[in-house]
Amino acid sequence: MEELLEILCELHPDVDFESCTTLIDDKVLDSFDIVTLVAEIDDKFSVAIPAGELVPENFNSAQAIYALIEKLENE
Amino acid sequence: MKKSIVLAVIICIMAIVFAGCGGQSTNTGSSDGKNNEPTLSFTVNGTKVELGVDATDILKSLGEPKSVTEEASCAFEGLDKTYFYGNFYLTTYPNGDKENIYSCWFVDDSLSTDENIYIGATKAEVESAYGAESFNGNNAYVIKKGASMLTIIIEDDCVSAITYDAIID
Amino acid sequence: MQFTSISFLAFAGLLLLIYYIVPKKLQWVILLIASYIFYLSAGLEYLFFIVFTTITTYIASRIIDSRLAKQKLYLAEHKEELSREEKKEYKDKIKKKNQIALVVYLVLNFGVLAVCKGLLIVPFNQMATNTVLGFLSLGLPLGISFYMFQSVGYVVDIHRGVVRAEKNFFKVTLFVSFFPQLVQGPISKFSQLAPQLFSEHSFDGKKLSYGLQRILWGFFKKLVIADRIAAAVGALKAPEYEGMGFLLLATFYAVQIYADFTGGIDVAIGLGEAFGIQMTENFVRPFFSKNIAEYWRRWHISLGEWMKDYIFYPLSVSQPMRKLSKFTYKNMGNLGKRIPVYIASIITWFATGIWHGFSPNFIVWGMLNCFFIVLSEELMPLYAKFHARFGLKDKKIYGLFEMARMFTLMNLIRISDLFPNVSLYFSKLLSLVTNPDISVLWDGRLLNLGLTGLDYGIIGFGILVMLTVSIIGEKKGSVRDLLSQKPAVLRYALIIALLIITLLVGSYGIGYNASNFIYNQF
Amino acid sequence: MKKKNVMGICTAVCICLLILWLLQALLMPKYMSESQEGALIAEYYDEAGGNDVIFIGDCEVYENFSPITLYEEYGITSYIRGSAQQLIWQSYYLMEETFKYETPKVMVFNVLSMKYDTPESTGNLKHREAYNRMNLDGMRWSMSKWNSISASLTEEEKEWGGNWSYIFPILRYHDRWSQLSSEDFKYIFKRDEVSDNGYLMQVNVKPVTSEHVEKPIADYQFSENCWEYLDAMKELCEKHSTKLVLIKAPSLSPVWWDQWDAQIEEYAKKNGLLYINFLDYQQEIGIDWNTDTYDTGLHLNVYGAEKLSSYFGKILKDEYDLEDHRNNEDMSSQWTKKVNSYNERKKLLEDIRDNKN
Repeated sequence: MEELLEILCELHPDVDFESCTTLIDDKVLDSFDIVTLVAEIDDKFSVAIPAGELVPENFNSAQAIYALIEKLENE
Repeated sequence: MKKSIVLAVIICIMAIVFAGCGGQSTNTGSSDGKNNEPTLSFTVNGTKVELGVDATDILKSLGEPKSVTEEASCAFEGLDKTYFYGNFYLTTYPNGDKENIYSCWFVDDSLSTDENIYIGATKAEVESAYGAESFNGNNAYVIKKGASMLTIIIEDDCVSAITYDAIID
Repeated sequence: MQFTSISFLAFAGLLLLIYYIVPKKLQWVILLIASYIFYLSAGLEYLFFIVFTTITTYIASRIIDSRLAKQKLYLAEHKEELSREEKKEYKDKIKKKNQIALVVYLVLNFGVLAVCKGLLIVPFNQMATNTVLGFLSLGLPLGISFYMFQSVGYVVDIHRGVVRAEKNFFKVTLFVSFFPQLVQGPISKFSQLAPQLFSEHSFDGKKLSYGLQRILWGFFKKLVIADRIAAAVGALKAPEYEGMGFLLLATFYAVQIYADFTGGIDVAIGLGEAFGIQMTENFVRPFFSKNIAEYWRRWHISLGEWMKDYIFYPLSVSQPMRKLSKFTYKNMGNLGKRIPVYIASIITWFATGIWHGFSPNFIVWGMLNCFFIVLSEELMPLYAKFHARFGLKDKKIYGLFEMARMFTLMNLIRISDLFPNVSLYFSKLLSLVTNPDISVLWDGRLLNLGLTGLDYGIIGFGILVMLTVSIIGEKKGSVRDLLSQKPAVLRYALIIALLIITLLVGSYGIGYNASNFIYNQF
Repeated sequence: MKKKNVMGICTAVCICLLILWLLQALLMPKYMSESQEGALIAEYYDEAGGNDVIFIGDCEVYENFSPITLYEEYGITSYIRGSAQQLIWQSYYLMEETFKYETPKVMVFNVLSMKYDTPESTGNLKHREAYNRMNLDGMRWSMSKWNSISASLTEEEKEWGGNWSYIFPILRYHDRWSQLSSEDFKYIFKRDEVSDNGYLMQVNVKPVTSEHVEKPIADYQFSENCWEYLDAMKELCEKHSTKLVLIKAPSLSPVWWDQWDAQIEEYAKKNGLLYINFLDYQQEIGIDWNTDTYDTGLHLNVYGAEKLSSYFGKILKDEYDLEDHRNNEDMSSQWTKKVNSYNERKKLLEDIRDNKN
């Protein structure tokens, strides 16, 4: 989870990722950020997130992203 | 891993390359001008009379007409004018403050078309000049060129009338 | 059948009546019949295409969906005895089969589109194209890009397991051909539109009045503003207008396109609302955006979403792109992180440009947009430093400056729509500097663009009305909600006023192109 | 609450319709001072009834015949249902509508419109649309009006609203809001009479300068479409046991070819109808082309019309022994008023003409 937060902070240092739950809805993360994020997750967690999963529910909060990673890991 | 996803996406793009349709309906009404293909014309002692064009200088070079009459349909006054020059008639229609040539027709055999067909010429001469396909199957040859039309009326095997018309939409 | 034609109004009115009389179970059937009546009014020869797309969509969706269902069942039964690898391998097998079905579906649909555009054949044999085109006697079928994209989105969603396939063939037909969105979109997602399309709608006065108000608002923008200023846009395209004349063209075109496109969408969405169906918004006051990314989140949203979901994302998470990003991460450091995204973005914008029209100027349009998006992304840190020092960020003036800058930039990019000859477009852009020709504003040339002083006044009034409504909308949310809280008398007065203005002042009907019409001589 | 706002909506809708109706009345052209031909059709309805002869046709009837002269000299009561460039189907449906109001003894139809088989064949389509409005807007609503509209629409009109713009004329005239004049406000509901029983008086004199000529055409046959409407008129009159008289007014333009004349003559003989081509009787009528026309021979002025009417009145009287209404009281009181207003108008127009030049 920490690793994930580290990646997110690198993208947007000024955002408090622990608490924020509307990353997509409030347009904190735009499509560019998501793609970079997916690439970094692929690099660090070696988990390939398919395009179908790039929906707001999965990316609205750090916890949601982490849950997605875990789901894909043990699939 | 998922080679075919990429394949699908590439096809998607390739297909969109062909999709090409304007989403926004832009009716900017860009009229790329009338079809400016030249129209039919004939020459009378040196003056080239062209159909559908501005008549001012043609009328000037034709000189004084023998008579001018105004034809108006019911509610409008002084619209189409008919000029008589002795061996042919010429009518004009108003176009803004100017007037354009609308139609011409010969009265006698002193004038002939550019393909030198004159009143009294034989049907065969007409056919050789304009080809059989322009025959309307009844009693006239109709030749179209640009926004104009030449009608050669045949009566018992020889030309009885020659008329030029401008086609205005 | 044009949205702004009287027969369309009569058609919609009658349909509304039947819709709320007929038993609720049949409501979606009525919509389906109406959609096909609407479609047939555009011409019989186009029927082939929409039916073809509907059938292929239905078949593809059922095949892919049934395989996924079988897969889920199979995995559930043999949950214990299968190891993870076996499960993965089984799933990959199914996925492979589905992908082939998806590819076949895409090639079939877009292949047919290519034939109708006559592009595939042109390189091989000119005569063949003419015969085929002659035979099909086609321009582009009505709304093909909208219903095709919507269908593709549906099938891909099923492939991704996001949505389950609709079993009833006619319900799928309705989803593909729902008539309000046929002409200009919006491109809807199955999960958002379908439930509303097939559910039962009891008569709701509020929804109906909201819908009608929005339709009227669409008509006002289209007839009073868009169609009136169209004459000036056409005239300003002439070669002699450079510099300020060109800037005027860009601005007039912006007004026309905004009023025409959002007006059309208002009519479509308003119609949907009248039937109790809420379609996605396609515009959210785009001219208030401060940067280009925000602009493309407010202008033609449904197309942007479609391109993002079905081109940009699949592209950027695809296999080769992953390899590329691994490579660039290693030896280009920070910049390397953004290369793959920029490549994906370029391809997507290339596709969006082509979607607008298969000619060079639309490709240039796409690339310009992409360039400025990437530029603003790269300049982000620079802006941050600038704002840290000057702290203008939250000042109102700066916000207005940003909006003005964005408005002008997008106008100058959008105007490329009107210049198929790209070099002419760029020379015109250059002329802003080389030949400003500011005098066009006051030397009377404005009056021989086909618009009288009165017309300019009306357009000005129209823009003012649009601006006030947008500002209220931006600040207080839905204008119609606000209006519904006001006393009824005021609301009715406003609606009647808008109706009368649109009816009287709208530029429609025969009076508008009869130059020396008798009554003008009165 | 529900009932109250339903009430609110209804009143709002009624107010809106009322405003739109008022605006439409205001925006419709009034034809009181210019293009007076546009007002002719609507004037008939208050005068309907008691006419022995009804004239149907275009400007060749409403400019060349004077019902007042027919009454003064022969006691024949007549009305001209003419309008600008009235096409043959419009004439037929107008005749059909007239029979709903009265059954004249004689219907007189001017056959010039046989030369136009479609709206487009009249040449200038902008004017054609204007003529359609003049012919149709004045008619009261009936099946005849609906059929006449559908038969008359030009391609352009079909594209821009078609029948709708006749059902709701505001759709057509909405852009006149910026051209309204005092006339529009003064005549919003009532209209003055511009004609005398359908005759649009012209007092100016503009002699014929030279002979009117038109280019020869290849095919002089009238179109099937026109023959069908002529047949329909014949049957319609037979049904109401009214005599149909075909005439060709003595206007010198547009040219009335002999081949056309022959076809009508043959048709009249075959169907036992009276056909008079007044062009052949110019001397008998006594037309003097230096004094009796206001536009170099295209139409007669009031002096020519009176001569033509007295000539034609005699034929009508002898042929169909029409009753002389001058001696029955109820008729004559009404008609003396018409004669007086005719003379007043004549005097007024002559004064305007004389002190103008």
